[in-house]
Amino acid sequence: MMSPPKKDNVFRALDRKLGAVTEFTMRQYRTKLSTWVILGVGFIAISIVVLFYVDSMQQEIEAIDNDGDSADWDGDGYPTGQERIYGTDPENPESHPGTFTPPIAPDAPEKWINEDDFDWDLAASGDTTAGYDDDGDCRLADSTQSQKDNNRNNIECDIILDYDEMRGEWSEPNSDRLVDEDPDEEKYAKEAIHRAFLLAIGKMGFVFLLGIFLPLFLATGLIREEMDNSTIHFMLAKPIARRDIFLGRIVGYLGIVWPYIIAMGAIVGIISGFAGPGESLFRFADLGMWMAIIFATMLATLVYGMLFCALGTLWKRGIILALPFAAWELGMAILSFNAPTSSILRFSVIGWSLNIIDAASLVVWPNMALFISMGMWGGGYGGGGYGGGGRWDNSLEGAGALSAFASDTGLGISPIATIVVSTLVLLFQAAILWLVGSAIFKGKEIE
Amino acid sequence: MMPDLQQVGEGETQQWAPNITAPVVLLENVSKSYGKIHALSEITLALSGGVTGILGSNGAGKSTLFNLLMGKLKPSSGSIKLFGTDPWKNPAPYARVGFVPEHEKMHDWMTAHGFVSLFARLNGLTREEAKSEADRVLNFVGLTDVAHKQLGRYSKGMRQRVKIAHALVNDPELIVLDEPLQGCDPLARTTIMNVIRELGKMGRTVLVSSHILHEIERITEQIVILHNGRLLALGNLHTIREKMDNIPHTISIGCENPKELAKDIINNDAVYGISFPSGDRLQIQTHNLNAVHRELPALIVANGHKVSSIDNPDDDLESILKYLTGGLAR
Amino acid sequence: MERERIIQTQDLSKFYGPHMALENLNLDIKKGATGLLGPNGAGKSTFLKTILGLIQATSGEGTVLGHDIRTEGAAIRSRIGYMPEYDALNPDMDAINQVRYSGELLGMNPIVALQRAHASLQYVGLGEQRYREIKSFSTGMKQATKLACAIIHDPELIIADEPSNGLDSTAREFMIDTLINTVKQGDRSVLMASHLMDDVERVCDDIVLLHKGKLAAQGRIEDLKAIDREIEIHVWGGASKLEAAMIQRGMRVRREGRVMRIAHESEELTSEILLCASQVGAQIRRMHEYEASLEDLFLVIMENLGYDVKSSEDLFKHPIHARKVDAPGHMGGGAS
Amino acid sequence: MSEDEEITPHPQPLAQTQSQPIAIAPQLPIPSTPLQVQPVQPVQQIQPVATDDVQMATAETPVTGQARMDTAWGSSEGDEDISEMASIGQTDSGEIFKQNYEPWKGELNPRWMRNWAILRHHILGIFKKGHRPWGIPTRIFLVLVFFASLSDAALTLLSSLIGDSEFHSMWGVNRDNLYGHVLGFFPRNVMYYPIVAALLVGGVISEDRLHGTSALYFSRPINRFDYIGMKYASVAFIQAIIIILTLFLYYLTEIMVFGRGWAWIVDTFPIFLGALMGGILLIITYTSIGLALSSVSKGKFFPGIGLLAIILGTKTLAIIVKNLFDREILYLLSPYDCLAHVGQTLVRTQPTYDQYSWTWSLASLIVMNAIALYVLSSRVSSMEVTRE
Repeated sequence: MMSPPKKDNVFRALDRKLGAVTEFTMRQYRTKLSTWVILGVGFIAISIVVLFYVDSMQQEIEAIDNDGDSADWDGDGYPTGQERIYGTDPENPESHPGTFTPPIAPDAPEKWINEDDFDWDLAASGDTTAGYDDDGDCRLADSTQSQKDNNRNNIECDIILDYDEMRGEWSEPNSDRLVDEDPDEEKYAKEAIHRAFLLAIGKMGFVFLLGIFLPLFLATGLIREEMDNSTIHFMLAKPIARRDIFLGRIVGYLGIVWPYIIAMGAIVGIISGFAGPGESLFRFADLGMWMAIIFATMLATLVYGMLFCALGTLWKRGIILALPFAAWELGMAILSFNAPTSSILRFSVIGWSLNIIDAASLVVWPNMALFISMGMWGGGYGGGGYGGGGRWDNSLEGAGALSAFASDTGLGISPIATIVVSTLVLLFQAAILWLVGSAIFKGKEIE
Repeated sequence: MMPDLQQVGEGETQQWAPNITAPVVLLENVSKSYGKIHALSEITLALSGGVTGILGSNGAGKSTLFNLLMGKLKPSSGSIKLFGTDPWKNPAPYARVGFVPEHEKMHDWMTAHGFVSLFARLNGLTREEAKSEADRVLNFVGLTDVAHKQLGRYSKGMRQRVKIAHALVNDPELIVLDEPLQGCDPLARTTIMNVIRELGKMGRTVLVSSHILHEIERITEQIVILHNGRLLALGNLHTIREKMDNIPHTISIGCENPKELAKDIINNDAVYGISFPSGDRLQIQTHNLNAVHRELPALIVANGHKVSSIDNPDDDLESILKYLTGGLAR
Repeated sequence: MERERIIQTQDLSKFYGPHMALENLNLDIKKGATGLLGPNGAGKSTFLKTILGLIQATSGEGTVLGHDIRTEGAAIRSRIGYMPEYDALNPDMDAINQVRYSGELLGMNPIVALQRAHASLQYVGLGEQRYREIKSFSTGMKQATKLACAIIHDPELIIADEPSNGLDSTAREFMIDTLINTVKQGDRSVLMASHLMDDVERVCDDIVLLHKGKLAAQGRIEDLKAIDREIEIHVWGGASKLEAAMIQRGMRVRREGRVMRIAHESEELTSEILLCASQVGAQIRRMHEYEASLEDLFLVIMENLGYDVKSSEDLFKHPIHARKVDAPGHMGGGAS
Repeated sequence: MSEDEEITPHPQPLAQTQSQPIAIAPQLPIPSTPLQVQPVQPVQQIQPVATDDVQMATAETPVTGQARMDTAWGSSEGDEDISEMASIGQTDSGEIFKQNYEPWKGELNPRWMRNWAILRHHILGIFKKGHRPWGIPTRIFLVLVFFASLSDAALTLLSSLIGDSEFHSMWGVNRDNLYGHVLGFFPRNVMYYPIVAALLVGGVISEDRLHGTSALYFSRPINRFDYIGMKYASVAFIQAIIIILTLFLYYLTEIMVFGRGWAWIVDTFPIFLGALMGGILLIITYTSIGLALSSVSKGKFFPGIGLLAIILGTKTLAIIVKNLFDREILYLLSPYDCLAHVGQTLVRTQPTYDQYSWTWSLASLIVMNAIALYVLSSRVSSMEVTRE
């Protein structure tokens, strides 16, 4: 009574067995309450952090007059900066630009806060000069050439930046006095916090939290749960190789997890795009970053899914075996922040996925290291430091957080190549785990 | 528990075709042991066609035998062939096999139709073929009108029949049922027995296991008795009883004057022992049940004895098992 | 001799929202062994939970051993022993300590509980295996341990839920003998819920049959079995010829394969049957007066309620009402 | 199905019968007594008597057993010719078995004895066999953590031996060390106490549902709140041994070893009391959240992992937000931080949470405990006698 088997094309073959197992798994996980609880908890955790991010983006960061030239010492109504430009004596109340003919109106003090902002060419590389004395307190001051060229590169009023190849980071800028000494704190801080948030949520939130905990709770039970409540008997008594069952279950699990990750990534991406700083309504540049985050998380859930499913198949209490792995990956994640180039990272899954995100951050924000060192320097007030003595530590807000979360790719090759290599390695790991998993499942004797 | 890479079969149903000449189920001195426990030892069995009852007490090896057949366990030694192919190496023969597991747990969140069509697709059918096949088998077990309700709300008897339906997909030649009547109430039990007998009549090979003997007696007379993992007896239950000639058959006849009847019976050479357990009862020991029964009706009628009942007390499964297993459970 | 009542209920009913689990049940269970029968989901477990005082009945009254089920739940539960259907033992504990702990939970102090545990385990036949862990026990030994937990405090009433389910013949035999012994020698009452009619028939002398929460039948087993007389014979070789011969002689014969039932009009029916057999040369291996079993009684009562057994033909022709047999209530079936 | 070979067959009859090996050799004894075969039931005379109390099966609808007829005895038609078949095997044995039912006339103790039995069962399970089987890994870990939390007492002893005051100021009893003993984050509250709570709470209720032993409790005169109360008390008591007892030993060692006078004791005792209160709060919070999780789930591991996820998860989330946006409000969600904040005020050390007052932490602690206890009581009161 069996009709002669029709000519089989790929779709028909897939449609039959593998497709059946996948569809079954997706429907099963959709109807299970625990799936929604786990996805819900992930959503809540990430949205809390996003709320704080949006809240901090709306906050005003009060501008600080770093070089104090907006104050009016002599009380003649003219801020010191203006008096200096016009050569009048800031301490003497009588001498002020008002006495010139024609008299110059006094500026509002706010004009002289954040007046000498950074305007460095962020694409710079190697040792170059940058910086322009916007408020002219170095350029127009009538002081000798040597006073205007503290960093001895016989270019007046500039900043020397040099890139230390060995340590792979920018050394502290060596600036002439009064150049870029009063940066706009808000502009820098917002940008730095925005980038730090993106990296933090991308690395810790998505790749680590979602990337490890979703598979830990969802993938471990893929085969083991069927074995425990012995509904696996139905599936095993069918002409389907166990390798296909294993793959079908994994693809079904990914069918649930990947759309969730893409959706989460899209939502948070859009929110951060609109709420982010910068003149344009929507920061289109960050979308590249978000695609990398989603892609890295998808790969992480794939590899961990295979790993935890194999562990679950191996032993009844597979979750016990999974915990040390999760702890190891946590250690690797933290290590990748502090020492991105250490070779142990190559033995972890998280190392490679975080690489993808770091590489993307270098592509999307070209000169991250320079940006960070700029914030750390924070208009360090020209070496000598105004008012004598050492430099105040006035690194700008957000610079610390950004340097904590940003890190180099550690592979020493170009970012694009890093992404490609990392993806290949992750896929290779997934393939290996799949073979190991199906071999375990094949050898498993079921009571 | 080394991962076993021998399982090479792709499980594709296309290239594989059942070997008609080979018996449906063939086991050649199969044995299975977990560490020092011998679950099954030296089982040789060939079955094709008809309903066969697999009997044995708990732990006699019934489930192990089924798990070996269903490719869930690997035999420690010996070989198993379904339709001529070893299921452990190549799962393709399962396209011709239907299995009703003993466990009651099913996917309660699925509908009956969804459940059956899913596993039909695992047999290699496409989506449409699976749907039509599901309708057909659900109709066979009479669940058509509730097919689209959730399994969780089914009664135990109905779940049992969904399992039988899922095993009948794709018209399998071999149907294996592990304790199908476990925990069903009399109504569900009798209905399921009807369905099993129906399958036997349709010429399928049906393996039914149970440890409640009188249930098996009412389904089939072809039995396989397992005890302590060894094959004790095989074949028709009555002929087995006859074969046990070292235990005398007893025929017990209830009549007015047993002594008179005894006088007439005594000269039948097959009779070797006579006893009178009670005033109106005569018990005959014989080796050859046939010989005695052949003459008995004629003899009684000829001498005009008043006989109220005739019985062979130890010609049923319970006593066979008791004699074979020495009366101890294990 | 009028045996004193142990369980008595006046139109006891219990509703789970719209679903009616028990519908004004008027039960009168006497001392001694009683079988609690009913198809799957007939309300048996709801009834047991109500009389144990674990759930509150929606309406109606009831007393167990003189205690009111609504108020004195604790008193009831300390004077009865409950043997659950599923396994209710901690697999990692050994039998003697599990039984001792169950005694302590009743309020016995540890030393007394230990002595009683040894006595009960000896009684249920687990004398030697009592120091082994429960996970190494067979199903039969687990059921015996559960029975020991139930009888440790020598309760007047033992409620056994499917005691012989899933046991093989010898373990089942032993469990049934133990229950019979407890009722006869120990003079205790047993309320036994089971699907295996032969076990209920051997242990109990009267039954209560629940169906869709209603009382379908109650009383002594013998009284319920009114029978007209028939002879049942098992024929070997030449059955159809024998049947033809008997019909020729005007006997009413019902045949099913090798089994035939002949209506018992005249006294010499047996000799006539034997005469036909000798003429035809068929062997009659078994011939006895037909004696209805509890299972037949169960099926007949179900038939009267309109849920009779369906043969496979019925399943094909009209599945809907054929399946009335055991579909739950909300699917138009008999069971709740 | 792997029962060991040497399980003696059940039921073990009193008379030890020697089960012969299954031999094929045909013995032909003519048994003196008839074989132990059930006697054929004598044919009863059946009168179709219809008694009054039969409701349904009346006389005119007789029990004909038609249904049983339909299910044929065996599928073969009985017309087959009798041909040869094969079979093997034979042995026989007899068994005598005497059961006597011993009545018991003692009477049962009241409620407190039952509760005491549950408590005793759980606590003794840690120390010796025969009581609640906590499992080897749990017990080993408990012992390890007990000794690990004795470390500061040991170091105080050491500092008194080497007499170096700088070492003593680092380890000896002072405000920060007392606080650190109970609520220090690393290593105690990240590795020791939460995992101890997770292991203890892991199966205490969920295993009853898994093994069905809830039927043992609820078919006996034990009401649900005693059940919860005693389980709560036993888990809390075991944690108290590890946290409070070691705190007390630490304090005692300082007094004994340095010979502290009454004056010193009087002014350090309030700090000790503060630390004690902190410890009790910690135990109560971890136990209620843990038991609530245990009553909700069925598995042995998910409650434990759930508790760890809640404690450490909320803590990491709070740290991320603190570092990124410098906001501490999220600490209210993390049980550990609330406990730490309240502990700091109790022991009056320098508070590390300065963006909100400690009363907020106390309020959030109370809310957490209330929710957990509500979930616990509602779940347990709906627990079935048989496994649902």
